[in-house]
Amino acid sequence: GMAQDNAETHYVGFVPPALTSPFHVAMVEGAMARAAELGWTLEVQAPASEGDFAAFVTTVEQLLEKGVEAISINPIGTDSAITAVLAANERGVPILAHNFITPFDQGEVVTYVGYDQWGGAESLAAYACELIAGKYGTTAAETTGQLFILEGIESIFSHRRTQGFEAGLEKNCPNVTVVGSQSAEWLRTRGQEVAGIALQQHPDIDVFYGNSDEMAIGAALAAQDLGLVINEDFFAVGIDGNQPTLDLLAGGEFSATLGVDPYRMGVTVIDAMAAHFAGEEVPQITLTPSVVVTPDNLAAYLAGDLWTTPIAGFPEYDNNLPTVPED
Amino acid sequence: MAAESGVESRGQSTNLLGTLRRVIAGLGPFLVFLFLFVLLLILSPAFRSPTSLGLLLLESAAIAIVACGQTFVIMIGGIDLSVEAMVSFSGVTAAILIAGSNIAGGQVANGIPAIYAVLIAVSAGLLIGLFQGMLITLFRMNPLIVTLGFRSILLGISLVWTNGAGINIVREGITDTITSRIPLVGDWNLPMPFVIALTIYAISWVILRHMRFGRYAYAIGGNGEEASRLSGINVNRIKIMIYGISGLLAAIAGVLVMSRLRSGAYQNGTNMTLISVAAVVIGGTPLTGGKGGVWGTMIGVFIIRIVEQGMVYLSVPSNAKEIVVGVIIVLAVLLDVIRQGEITWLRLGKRRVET
Amino acid sequence: MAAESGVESRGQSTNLLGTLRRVIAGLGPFLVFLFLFVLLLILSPAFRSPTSLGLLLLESAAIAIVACGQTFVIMIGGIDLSVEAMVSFSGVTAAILIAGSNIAGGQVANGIPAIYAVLIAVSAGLLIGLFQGMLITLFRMNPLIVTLGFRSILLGISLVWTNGAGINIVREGITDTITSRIPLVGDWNLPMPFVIALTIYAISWVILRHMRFGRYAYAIGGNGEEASRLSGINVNRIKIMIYGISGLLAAIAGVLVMSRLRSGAYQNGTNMTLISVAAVVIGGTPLTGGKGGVWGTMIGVFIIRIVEQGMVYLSVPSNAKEIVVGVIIVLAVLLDVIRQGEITWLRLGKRRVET
Amino acid sequence: MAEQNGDSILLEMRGITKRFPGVLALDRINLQVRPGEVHGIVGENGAGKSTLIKILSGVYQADEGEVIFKGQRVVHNNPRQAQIAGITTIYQELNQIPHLTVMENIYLGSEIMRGPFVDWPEMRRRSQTLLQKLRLEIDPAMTLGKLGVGQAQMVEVAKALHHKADLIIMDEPTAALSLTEIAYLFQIINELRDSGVAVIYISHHLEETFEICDRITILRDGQYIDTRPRDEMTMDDLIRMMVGRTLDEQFPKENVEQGNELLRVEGLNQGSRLKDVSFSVRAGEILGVAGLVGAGRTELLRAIFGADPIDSGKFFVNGQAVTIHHPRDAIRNGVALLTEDRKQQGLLLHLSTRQNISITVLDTLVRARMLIDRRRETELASKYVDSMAIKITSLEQLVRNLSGGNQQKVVLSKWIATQPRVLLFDEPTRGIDVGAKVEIYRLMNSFVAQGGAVVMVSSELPEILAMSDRIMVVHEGRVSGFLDRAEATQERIMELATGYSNQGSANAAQE
Ligand SMILES: Nc1ncnc2c1ncn2[C@@H]1O[C@H](COP(=O)(O)OP(=O)(O)OP(=O)(O)O)[C@@H](O)[C@H]1O
Ligand SMILES: Nc1ncnc2c1ncn2[C@@H]1O[C@H](COP(=O)(O)OP(=O)(O)OP(=O)(O)O)[C@@H](O)[C@H]1O
Ligand SMILES: [Mg+2]
Ligand SMILES: [Mg+2]
Repeated sequence: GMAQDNAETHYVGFVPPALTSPFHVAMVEGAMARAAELGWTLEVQAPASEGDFAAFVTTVEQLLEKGVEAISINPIGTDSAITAVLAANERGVPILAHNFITPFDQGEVVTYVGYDQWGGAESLAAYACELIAGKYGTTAAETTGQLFILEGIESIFSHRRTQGFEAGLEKNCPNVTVVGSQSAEWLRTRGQEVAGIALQQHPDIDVFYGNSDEMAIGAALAAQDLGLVINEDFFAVGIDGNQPTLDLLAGGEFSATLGVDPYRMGVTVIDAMAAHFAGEEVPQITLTPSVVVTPDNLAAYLAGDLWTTPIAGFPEYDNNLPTVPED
Repeated sequence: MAAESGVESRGQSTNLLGTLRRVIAGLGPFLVFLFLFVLLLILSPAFRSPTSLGLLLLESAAIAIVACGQTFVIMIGGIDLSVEAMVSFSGVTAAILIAGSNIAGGQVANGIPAIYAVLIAVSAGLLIGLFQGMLITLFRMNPLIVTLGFRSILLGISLVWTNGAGINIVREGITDTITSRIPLVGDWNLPMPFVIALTIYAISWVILRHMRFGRYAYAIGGNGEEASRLSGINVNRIKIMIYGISGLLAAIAGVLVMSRLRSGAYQNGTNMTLISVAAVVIGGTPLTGGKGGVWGTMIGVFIIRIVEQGMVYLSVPSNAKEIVVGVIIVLAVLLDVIRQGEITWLRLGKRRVET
Repeated sequence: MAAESGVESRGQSTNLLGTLRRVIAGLGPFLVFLFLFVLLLILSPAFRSPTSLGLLLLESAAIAIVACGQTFVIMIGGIDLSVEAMVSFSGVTAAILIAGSNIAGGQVANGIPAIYAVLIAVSAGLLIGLFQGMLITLFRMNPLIVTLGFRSILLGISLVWTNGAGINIVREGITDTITSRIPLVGDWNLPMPFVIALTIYAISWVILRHMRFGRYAYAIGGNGEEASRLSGINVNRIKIMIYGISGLLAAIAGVLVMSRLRSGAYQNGTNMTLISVAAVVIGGTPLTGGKGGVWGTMIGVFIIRIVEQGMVYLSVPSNAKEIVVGVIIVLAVLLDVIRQGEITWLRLGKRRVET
Repeated sequence: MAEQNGDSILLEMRGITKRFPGVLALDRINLQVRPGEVHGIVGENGAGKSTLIKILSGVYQADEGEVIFKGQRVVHNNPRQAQIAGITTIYQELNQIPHLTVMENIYLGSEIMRGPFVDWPEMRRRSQTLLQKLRLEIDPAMTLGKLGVGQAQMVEVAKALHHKADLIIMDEPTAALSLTEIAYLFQIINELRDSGVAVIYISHHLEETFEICDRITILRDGQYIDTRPRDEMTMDDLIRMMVGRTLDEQFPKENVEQGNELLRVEGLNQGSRLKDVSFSVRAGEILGVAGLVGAGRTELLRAIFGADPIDSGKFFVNGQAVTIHHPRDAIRNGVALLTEDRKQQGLLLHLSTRQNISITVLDTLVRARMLIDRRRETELASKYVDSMAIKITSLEQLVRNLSGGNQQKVVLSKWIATQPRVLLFDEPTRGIDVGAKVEIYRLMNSFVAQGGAVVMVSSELPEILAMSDRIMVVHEGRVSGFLDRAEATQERIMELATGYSNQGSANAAQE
C-alpha cells in the first residue's frame, strides 16, 4: 500500500497540546521526518500553553479550515477534544489521536496511537524493586525498603502512572513501603522541594519515583544536596525518557526512565495516516512500546534497537485496572 | 474609551466637532484591530471564509464575557484574579450536576436537567463573587489578595471534584442552545456564544452609561471613592455588587466553555485572568478605573484573539508564538500611545497638561 | 512596613514609645508568620530539624529575590509581570552559555566559564529591565501591558532556544558556590542562596531607607509622582532604574534556580510573578506604593513558603493543597486587617477616616 | 426642646467631643443654628471647624455629645443619612469626581431618573438652570476636571443648591473664588436666608464672614470660645478670640531696598494659554500677579519653573540666560515654585514632615557619598519647623495630617531650604488662617529682605494690593499691564484683568 501512496502528496495537520516540552517536540520531529520522506506537507500548530483546551479546539478547527486532509491530535486528559473530533468528522476529515489511548465516547477516530502508561509504570516498578534488592543484597521478593512517589497534577496521566507503579511494586516487591505520595506539579523545582522535605521525614528513602522524569530529577538533586549519593544511597526513576534525562542517565546521575521513544511514536502516527489513506485497516488502538531504559541499555535504546513494531492494543481508562488485561 | 480622557481645548466646545474628535480618539484600539484584521485578510486565504470569521467570534465570546466582568471591577479600581478559577469551577459544577457523576466519586446522583445545573453554577458564581466583594469592602482587604486566595480555593475545589479529569457531558437543552449557531445568509452564521456576549455587553453598556449603578462605578474609580462616599453613595454596596457581577459573568463564561468543550475540567479557564486584564487595559480602561468602558474591552479581546488566531493561519511556528504575541501586544499599545500624542519629548511644547 | 502608615498622635512624641508602637504595628505579617511557624513546629516533628529550617530558607531564597525587585516596582506604583519569564530566560541563557549547547541546535559553541555566563545573563536581565522602564516612562505605556508583553517575549525566547527541554549543566565555579551551604554550629548551616537573598535585602533596605534613590522611590509612589517631579526629582530616571533593578534581581534569581536545578528550562520561573506580587502586598506594601519596604516582603515570602511546605510536612492530600493555600492566604490577610483595627463596623464610632 | 430664648432652633449641638488617635480635635463644643440664619464658624487652622461639620454631615461620629436637628436627636452614620435629613455640605476638600461631567457631579448621589435610567436631557436642562443662576457659563456635559479650581468650586455650590435642604454647610466655599464669583455666591446665600434655609459658613476671609453672617461662633484649639451676633463685635475682637492674642496688622508689608534684576522672562509663549509674556523682577521686590480665574497665571508660573514645556521664550536669572526644561533646572538656577494645589503638587502626603522638608535638598545631606545623613536631615527639618513655627507632634508626623497653614509652611520650608533667589508663589495663603497668613507674609518679607525676589500670584486683591511692590495683571494669557504700588487700586486691577483697558499706564515699569 505504501508504494502507491508515495506517489501522491498530502497536506496533514498535527496538534500537540503545546510545544513546551521536549516530549512533544521529539514527537513532532518524528512526524516531520516521516512526512518529509513521504513527500507530504505536515503543519504543526499548538496552543501556547497546555491546558488551554478552547485554544486547542480552535487550532484544530483552523487547520480544518486551512484544508488539511488528515489530522492527528494529542488531547490531554479530558474529553474536551471531542469537540475537535466532531468538527473533523463533520467535514469528513480523518482524525487520529496520539499519545492518548482512551477512546472518546463520541465521534470517529481513525486510531489512537500511544503507549500503555500502566504497563510501563509497572515494569519500571519491577526495575525499581531490583534496584532496592541490589542495594540490600537480597531478592526483590524479599527486600524491604522505602519508596516515595512524586505525582503530577491530578489527571489520568498521574493516576495511571502512580497506580501502575504501585501494582508493579505489589507484584514484585511487596515488602517495600511507599512512605509518601505527594504532588510536585510536574515541575523539577517542586520535585526538589517536596523530596527535600520527604527526606526530613523519612531519611532512609531508597527510591524516588516520579510520574515524570523532571520531578524525579528534582528529587535526586535534593537528595544529593543533602549529601546522599545517587545509585548508591538512593535511586531516582521516572517516566518520559527525554533527552535531558538520557544525558543524566549516561552521566550516572539518574537511575532509570521509562523510554517511550516519542520520535518513533511520531513516525508511527504518520504511518497510521498513510495506512488510512491507502484504505488499509487500522486498529482502534495502536500501542507503541515502552521500555525501561537503564545505563546498560541506553545505547541500544538511542539506536532504536529496543523499539518494537506497534501492535493493536487495548484502550486505557482511569479505572484502577491494568490497561492490558492480565490473561 | 480613551475618548473620555481627552482634554478638550477651550475653543472647541462646538458639539459636533467635539463629538467627532471624541469618536476618533476613542477609535484608538479599534484602528489597531482593523489594521490586524485587514492584514490577515490579505495574507491568509483561509481566513477569508465565513467559518473562519465565525471562529474568531466564537473564540472571543467566553473571554469577552470574562473581560466584561473584569471591566466592571477595574472600573472601580479593583482587580479580580479569580476569574479563570471561576470559569473552571462553574464549568465543573455544571458538568457534575448534568452528568450526575464525578470522576472522584463515581455516580453521585442522577443528573439534573442542564438548565438547572447551569442556573446553580451561575448562581454560585454570583454568590462567590459577592462574598469576595464583602471581604474586600467590609473587611477592607486587598482585592488582589482576596481574589488570589479564591483563585486557589476554586481551582482546588475543581481539582478535588474532578480528580483532575474532565467531566463529560452530552449537550442537551440549554447546553445545546448556547453552542448553536444562528444562520444568516448563505454560509454566514453567528455563533450563539458571541450573541450571548454581545447581549451582555449591550446590557453592561446600558448599565454603565445610563444607569445609576454604572455612573457610581465610574465615580468610585479613578480615586473617587471618598468623594463618592461624601456624596451619599453607598460605595460598599456598589463594590460588592461589582465583584458579584464579575463572578456571575465568569461563571456564565465557564458554562459556555464547558458546553463548547462538552467537558467541565479544572483547566477550562487557563490564561483567562491575564488575558481579561490585558483586554481591559488595551481597550482603554486604566487600572485605576474611572474611565473607559466595555466596548473598548471587546476590542481588546479581539486584538488578542486575532493575533493568536492569525498565527495559525499564517503558519507561524508554534514555539515562536509567544514572542510574536508579546511583540504585537507591546506594539499595539505603543501605536496607540503615539497616536494619542501622549509623548512629550516626541513633540515638545505641545504637551497636554495634566490637571 | 505598615509602620509608616500609622497615624501618629500628638501626645506620643516620646521617641522610644513611638518607635515601640511602630515596631509592633510593623510586626503584623510577622506575627502571622510566627503563628504558622510555631504551629508547624508543634504539628510536625520532621520540621524540627536544622535541615528543615535550612530548606525553608533555601526554598525562599530565589522567590525572595524576585519579590525584592517587585517591591521596588510596586513601591513606585508600578508592577512587573515579566519576572517569572525573566527567571526562565536568565537561567536558559546562562545554561546555554555554560553548556555551550542548546537542545534546539545542538552544540552551538564551546561552553564558557560559568562566571561569564552568569554575568552575561544577569546583565541581560538588567538591560531588558531598563528597556521596559524606558518604554513605560518615555512612551508613557502602561506597565502592566509592557511587562506582560515582555513576559511573552522572554518566555517565547526561552522556549525557542531550548525547544521546551531543560539545558543541563554541571555545577562548577560560581554555579557551585551559589548553591553551597555555609556551616554554622553543629548541624546548622545557612544555604548560600539565602545568604545571597539576605545580602540583596540588606542592600535594598539601605538603598530604600538611607539613600536618595530610595527616598525618591517612596516619594514617587502613593500618588506623589507630580509632586516629586515638581521637587526637581528626575522621576523618569528613577522609574527606569527601578525596572532595571527588577530585571536584574529576577535574572539573579534565575541563575540561582538554574544552578540549583542544574538546568535552564522554560518552566524555571513558574508561578513566581503571582507569588512575588502576593508577597509584596502581604508584606505591607500597597499596590499604589509609597510605603512599606523589603523586610515586609521577605515575611510575605516566608508566609507563602511555610504554607506550601507545611502541607508537605503534614501530608495534606495533593489535590486539597490549593484549597488550603487559598484559605490560609485569605485568613492571613484577614487576621492582619482585624489586628490593625481597620474595620469600622467591628468597632463603630471609632472609625479612622482616611483623608 | 426646640424652643429656647423664644427663638426657634433648627440645629443644636451640645458637648460635642471628638478624638482622633492622640488628638482631642473637639472638646465639648456647643453650637446653635436658627432657621434662616447664616452662621459663621471661625478659628485657626486645626481649630476643629471641619471636624465639627463632618460630625453633622455624618462623615464622623462624635465620641460624646448630642446633635438635635429639627427638634429630634439624631446620629448620622453616613453622609447619605444627613442628606436625607436635610443637611447638605460643601466640603473643604472638594469632593468631586474630576473624570465625570459637570452635571453628573452636580447630581452625584441624587441623579434625575426616568424609570431605571438616568434622564440625561432633564439633568442637563436642570444643571444649566442651576449654573446660570450662579452665572457660570459652562457646558454641563463637559468633564469637570477641565475646569479651573474656581469654576469647580462654583459647581460644588450648584451641587449643594439643588437639594431641598434645611441646612447648608459651606466649608471654605470661597477659597478659590474671585471677587465676582463671591458676589454671586453671597447673592445666593441671601436668597437662601430669605427662604428660611440656614447656612453654616466657614471661611478664613474674615471680612466675608462679617459681611454675610448673622452670628459667628469662634473655636480655638478644639474649644468652644463664644457665639456672638456680628453686630456686637469688631474684627479685632474676632481675631483676638480666634488667635488668643491681638494681631498688629493683617498685612505687615516692609519696604526693602531693591537691587539687581534677578529674573527676566522674555517672549514666553505656550499654546493658547500664554502669549508673549515678558516681565522681570528685582532683588527685594514682590511682584504681584493679578488676573481673573483662568487668566493663565498658574500656567505662567509652571512654564517658568519648567513644569510644562513651552513653545518659545527666554529666561534670564541674575542677568544670565538660562535654559529650563525641567523643574530641576529651575531649582539649580535658584528658582522655586509653591504650587496652587498644595496637596497634589506641593506635598508628598504619604511621607513625613521631615521627609517633605528635605526632599529638595537631599543632595546636600549625604555622607559617605551616598547615604542620607539622618542627623543632618533631622537638624535641617527641625530648623525650619522652629523658624517657621510649624505646629507638629513630631518630625515623623505625616504631612497628610497637618492643618492647611502648617502644610503651607512645610512647602515653604522645603523651598527655602534650596536657598532660592526667586520664589514663584501661587496663591500663597489659600485656605490659611489669619494668624498663619501674617506669618507667611513675614516669611516673604524676610526672604526679600535678604535679597530674594517673589512673584506672587493671588486672587485676593487685598493681599496683592498690600504686599506687592509692583503688580502685573494678566488677561487671557497676555500681560495686560503693570501697576506700581502707589497707583494700584482694585478698580485699576479689575479694569486690566477684564480687558477693558488694554494697555496699562504703568507699562514703563517694564523698562
Ligand atoms: N482624620 C484625622 N486623623 C487625625 N487627626 C485629624 C484628622 N482630621 C483632623 N484631624 C486633626 O483634628 C484637628 C482639627 O482639624 P480640622 O480639620 O477640623 O480643623 P479646621 O478647623 O477645619 O482647620 P482648617 O482651617 O485648616 O481647615 C487638627 O489637629 C487635625 O490635625
Ligand atoms: N490642558 C488644558 N486644556 C484646556 N484648558 C486648560 C488646560 N489646563 C488649564 N486650562 C484652563 O486654562 C485656564 C488657565 O489656567 P490657569 O490655572 O493658569 O489660570 P489661573 O489664572 O491660574 O487661574 P486659577 O485661579 O484658576 O488658577 C484655566 O481656565 C484652565 O481651566
Ligand atoms: Mg477645615
Ligand atoms: Mg491659578
